[in-house]
Amino acid sequence: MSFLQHDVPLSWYLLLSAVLFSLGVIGFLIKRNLITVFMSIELMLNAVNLSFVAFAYQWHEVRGQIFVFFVMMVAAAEAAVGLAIIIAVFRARATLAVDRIDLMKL
Amino acid sequence: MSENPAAPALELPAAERTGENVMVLNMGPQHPATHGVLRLVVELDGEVIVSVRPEVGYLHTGIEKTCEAKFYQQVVPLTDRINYLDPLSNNLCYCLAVEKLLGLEIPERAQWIRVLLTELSRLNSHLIWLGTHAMDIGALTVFLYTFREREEILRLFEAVAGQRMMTSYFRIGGLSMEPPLDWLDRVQAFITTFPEKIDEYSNLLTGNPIFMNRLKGVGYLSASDAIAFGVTGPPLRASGVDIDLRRDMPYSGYEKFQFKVPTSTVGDTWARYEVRLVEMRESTKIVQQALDGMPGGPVKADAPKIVLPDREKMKTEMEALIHHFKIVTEGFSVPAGEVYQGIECGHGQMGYYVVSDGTSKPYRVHMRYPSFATLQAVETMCKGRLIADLVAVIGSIDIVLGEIDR
Amino acid sequence: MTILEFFLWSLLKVAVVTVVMLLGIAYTVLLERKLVGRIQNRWGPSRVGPFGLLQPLVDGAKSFLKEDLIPTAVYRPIYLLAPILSLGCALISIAVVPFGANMGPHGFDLFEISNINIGLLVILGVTSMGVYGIALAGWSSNNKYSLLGSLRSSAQLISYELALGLSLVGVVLRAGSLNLRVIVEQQATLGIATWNIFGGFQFLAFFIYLMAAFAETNRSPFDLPEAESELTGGYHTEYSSMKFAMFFMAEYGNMINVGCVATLLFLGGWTSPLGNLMPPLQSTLVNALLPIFWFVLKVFLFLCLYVWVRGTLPRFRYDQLMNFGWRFLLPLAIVNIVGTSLWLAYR
Amino acid sequence: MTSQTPTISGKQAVLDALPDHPAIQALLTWNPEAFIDAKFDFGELTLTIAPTEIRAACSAVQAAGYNFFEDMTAVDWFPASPRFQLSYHILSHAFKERIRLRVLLDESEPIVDSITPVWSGANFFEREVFDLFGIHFAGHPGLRRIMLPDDWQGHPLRKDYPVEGYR
Amino acid sequence: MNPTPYDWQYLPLLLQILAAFLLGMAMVTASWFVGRHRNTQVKLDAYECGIQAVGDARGRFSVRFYLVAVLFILFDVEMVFMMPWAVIYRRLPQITGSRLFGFWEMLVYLGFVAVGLYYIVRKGILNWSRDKADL
Amino acid sequence: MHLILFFLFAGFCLAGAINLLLQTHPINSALSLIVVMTSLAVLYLLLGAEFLAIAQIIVYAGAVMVLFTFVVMLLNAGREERTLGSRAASRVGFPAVVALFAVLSTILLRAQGLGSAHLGQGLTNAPGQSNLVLLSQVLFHELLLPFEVTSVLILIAILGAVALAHAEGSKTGGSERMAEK
Repeated sequence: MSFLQHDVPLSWYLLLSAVLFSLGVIGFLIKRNLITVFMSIELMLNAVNLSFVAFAYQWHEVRGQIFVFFVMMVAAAEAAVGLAIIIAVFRARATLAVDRIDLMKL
Repeated sequence: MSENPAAPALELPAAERTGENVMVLNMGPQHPATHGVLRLVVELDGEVIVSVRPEVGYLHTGIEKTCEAKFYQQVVPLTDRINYLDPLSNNLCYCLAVEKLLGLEIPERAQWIRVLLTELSRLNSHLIWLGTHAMDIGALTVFLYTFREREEILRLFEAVAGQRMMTSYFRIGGLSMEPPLDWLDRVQAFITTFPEKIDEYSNLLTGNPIFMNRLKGVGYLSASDAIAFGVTGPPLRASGVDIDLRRDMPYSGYEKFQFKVPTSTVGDTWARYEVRLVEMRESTKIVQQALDGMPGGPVKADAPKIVLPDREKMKTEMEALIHHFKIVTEGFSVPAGEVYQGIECGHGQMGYYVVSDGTSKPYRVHMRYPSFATLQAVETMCKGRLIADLVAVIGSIDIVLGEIDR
Repeated sequence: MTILEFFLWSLLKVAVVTVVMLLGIAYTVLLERKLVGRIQNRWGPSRVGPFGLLQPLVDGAKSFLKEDLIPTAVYRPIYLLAPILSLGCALISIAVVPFGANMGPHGFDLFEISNINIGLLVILGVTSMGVYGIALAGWSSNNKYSLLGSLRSSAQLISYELALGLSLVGVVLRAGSLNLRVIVEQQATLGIATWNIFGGFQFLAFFIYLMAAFAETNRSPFDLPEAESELTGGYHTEYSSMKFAMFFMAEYGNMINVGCVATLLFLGGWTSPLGNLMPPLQSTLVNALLPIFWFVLKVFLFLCLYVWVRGTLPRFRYDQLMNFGWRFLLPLAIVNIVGTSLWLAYR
Repeated sequence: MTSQTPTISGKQAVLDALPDHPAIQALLTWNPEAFIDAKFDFGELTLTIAPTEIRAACSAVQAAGYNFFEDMTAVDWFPASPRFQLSYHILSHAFKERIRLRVLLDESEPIVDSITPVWSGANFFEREVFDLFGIHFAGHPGLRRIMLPDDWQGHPLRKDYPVEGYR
Repeated sequence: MNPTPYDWQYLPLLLQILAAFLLGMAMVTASWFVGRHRNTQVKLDAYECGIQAVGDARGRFSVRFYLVAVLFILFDVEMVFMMPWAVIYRRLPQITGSRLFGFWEMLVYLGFVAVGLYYIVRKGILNWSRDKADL
Repeated sequence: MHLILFFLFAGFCLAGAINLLLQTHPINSALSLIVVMTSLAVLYLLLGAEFLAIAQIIVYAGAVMVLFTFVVMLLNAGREERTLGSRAASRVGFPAVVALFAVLSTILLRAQGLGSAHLGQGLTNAPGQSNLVLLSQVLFHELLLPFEVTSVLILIAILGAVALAHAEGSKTGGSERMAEK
């Protein structure tokens, strides 16, 4: 039953966070749909949040968690506005493909 | 046979016409709120109605054509099937039209019983309207309460005609037979308690803020629009046009009865609801008056060549037997001519246009039914409103597909 | 107690509670049919078994035996996922609901699956996940009625979730904890006089909660998503057999959940109306079972309220519903929070 | 016991019997030429109008107070000529009275002006007559079959329509 | 004996979640295998009141639904913020020394949110029946 | 126990993230992201942040992703064409990502002083005590200003989202262009 008592090195959490972040970046680069690109950004945010929580655990510091809380809140606001922009873009271009949205002008 | 060159293809939905973002939704024929097999092609912008196009004909049975192959008397059972919620009004209207052609005088007792039964039939129709309308709005319970009273009315019909819905009780020249002995007492018992029942429905609905909010200001129809579309009956009166054929062009002895014709000037679904509720109370009064002043005498006109003899007579008198035989096998011939008889049924003005060529079968029978015309006003009432209002409007104009498709 | 024992005990609790919950769902359906039947001058189910008691079981069997249609136009994976999500979310909330005093040996909670400090938030979280079942069901069905129904329904659910959540803040303010056990025990001191609904001056919150809960569970008068007179079946138009039954079960499961939460937060949970004033009884068994009786009774009465309302009221129109939620309930909930906090500060 | 109301037929006879009738007055002032015939029978007034003028005639009686279009239909007098008769029933809310406008149509040219510009409620009625009799209405906003499927053959209410359908 | 560690309490919750979803999956699978399959094309068509469906149902929809969702997440965040505040509220006077500290801080917070709500209502976002939905 | 749970949910997390990239239909991607977020919530729980875990579920999985789902439904976003991105992205982006990841992992794996996570250990080192109270104390006392500022942020987000999505002015132009397509 020794595996039940095993601890997890904190670096593993951080590694997971790094992997998720990299996946987010890759998604940001390869996805062609504006919505999915946005989702990749959310993935990156989440990855960073994980490392915050991990560090908060390491240093017994509740502010790390509070920071994650604020990040969540900002992410919510960002999603609201970001998706509104996507809708506005879609309205103007009738497409969500990133390649076709290459003009700044709506 | 001639093709119809003028018939265009189905109209394109507005979405394809204008390129706007419109969703085309089929409501019906298999839809719980369309009271039968009405099909509405609704164009929606979000939940807002852009246009409503009624498509009818799913219940078309060719009754008008069938009538041409029947003896005059045999048409009566067909009429029951048209507005199956108000069967006796159909019977009455047809009988009155043919009697007009024949120039028959109907005994007073028969007239009074006809009025009584027609008013019960109107109550029946209004009860179903109230129940289904409330159910469309989401009030389930009222539906079952109204059906409880409707059941009583149907029992009364059954007692008098042997049939609950397809009564065929009126005959050309009177009634098919004298009602059973205690029947009038049963009607009295029913009609005494009925106003309380109306109060009961009213308690559940009239003061209910949700119900009020669903109906008030919805499905507005102006008086001029109502007249232009040929809307009749409660919807017309709710729009402020004070016309009721029972009072204004009386038939079957309605001039002897005292009743009020409720009107409203608002013209929305709530006004229609209120008008019908008052109409139910007024019908109750008419039934009461008919019971109170019920005259005696025969229930059939004295026209042996047209009216079937009583069973007793037919079995004892040679002449009656011969008449019976001739009426049943050959029918009776009706003088040539054309008549239009309009009456006020539960839904509005019903009219029978009977053309005779002098033989024993009608040359042409055409029925004017209120729902057919009223349906045309749906789009005007619903445009720019929400889809939920469409349901309220359909409920409030009280359509019966049997009478639209015939 | 080792973790293995704990695990096995938990498994047992989960199994028992889930079975009880499923039975509860089945018999809530029966309760509704019987009660609405009585309201409407009918009998309700009365043929299968005594008083129709076996009806739910037969219905369940029937749902399984019905033809399982997957229309060709649907987006299959999500179409199949949606009912699982719906029913799943309906069955989770019960895990944090305590339905009896803590009686277990070794501090083990016999009458609650998991006693956690953020129980209330877990319920809110699970509710917020329930939206997916409905939204995805309608979207994947590729049917206009379904889509309309699901969009309506999801918008309704999320709108009323706010009012629901904010109405609970008053209770949390009073209790100072998100642990449901703490919230209940805090109400137990003087019985009915200290229940949150009366003693805690949370009547307004209870009213908001009640409205929001009716809307959250898609019940009359907020049953627009399945307003059969407008949208035929709403979001589950394209679902048949057990998949349909799962949405149905989810609805009733949510009714029970909402009833449980109302009981815990406003009606004193498992405590009797006399609360701690009632002298403890001698028998351990009675002491263990009496709280369950009170709890079940309160939930039962709450469910009866549901049915009664359904038998009485018509349904809102969509815009009225949204207005009611946003313009009336939400500000009211904020007012309640401000009022409660002010009152607590000066008490 | 039967009683017949007196029948007055012929335009002149009706004019003599009912000189002040508002509908007759309106039609006379409108266009006496197009007002072909009249009949008073069973207490109902029937006014025959020339086929080309029905829309204008409707406007005329509408202006005279016959404000409510109640019904319209057709009768097929098959071997006879003119074959089709269109009957418009128009009600006056003010006079509490109904008149019938009648139009006779030849088989060779079963087309008549639509009265939907006067009463939009005539829409369905005209579609029904078109559907069942094959009479066309010029100027109708959407003349297509209403009762029968769009691909139906023939017009069932015509007297020469085989009752068992086309084989 | 010692009470069980607090974090163990999450284990049964996890089990319950697992059980709920397994049950759901089992039901879907079982009904697929138990139920009969006599499909015909007509049965498998999308339901549209007996008429062949016109167009794709997944048409674009009123943007109003999106706006409701936006408002929801913003207010949801607010609600989540409020929960810890409510938990600590009765202890805040001890911490801060001010009786109304917690009250005022939330009142300011709510004030901003209320301004947002007022703006939404004034802007007519929630008027479903008034104007035609855009997009 | 911690190990098992970590591997299980880290696995879910990674699987979800990879699935997010592989799926072509946005709704599938959104569902994968929901899986990632719920798994992350469990990981937060393992790290003793129970309030954050449930906030993650309520805010991220229950609200933000609902918004995403709504937008996917609203715009009826179909499958995307599978391209490999712009050339600049693949030439510069991928090496950069790989480099970034390599650097990060090297640092993280070699870093000294990082402890290991033990189940049930909260921030206070006192097992059983919720960190909710601690968190609230800091949040509503010491971090008062950031907290109030978030409400301003919410307000601005409301204004922005409404202005962007509800723009009536762009309506005609948009639908015309849509009609052209």
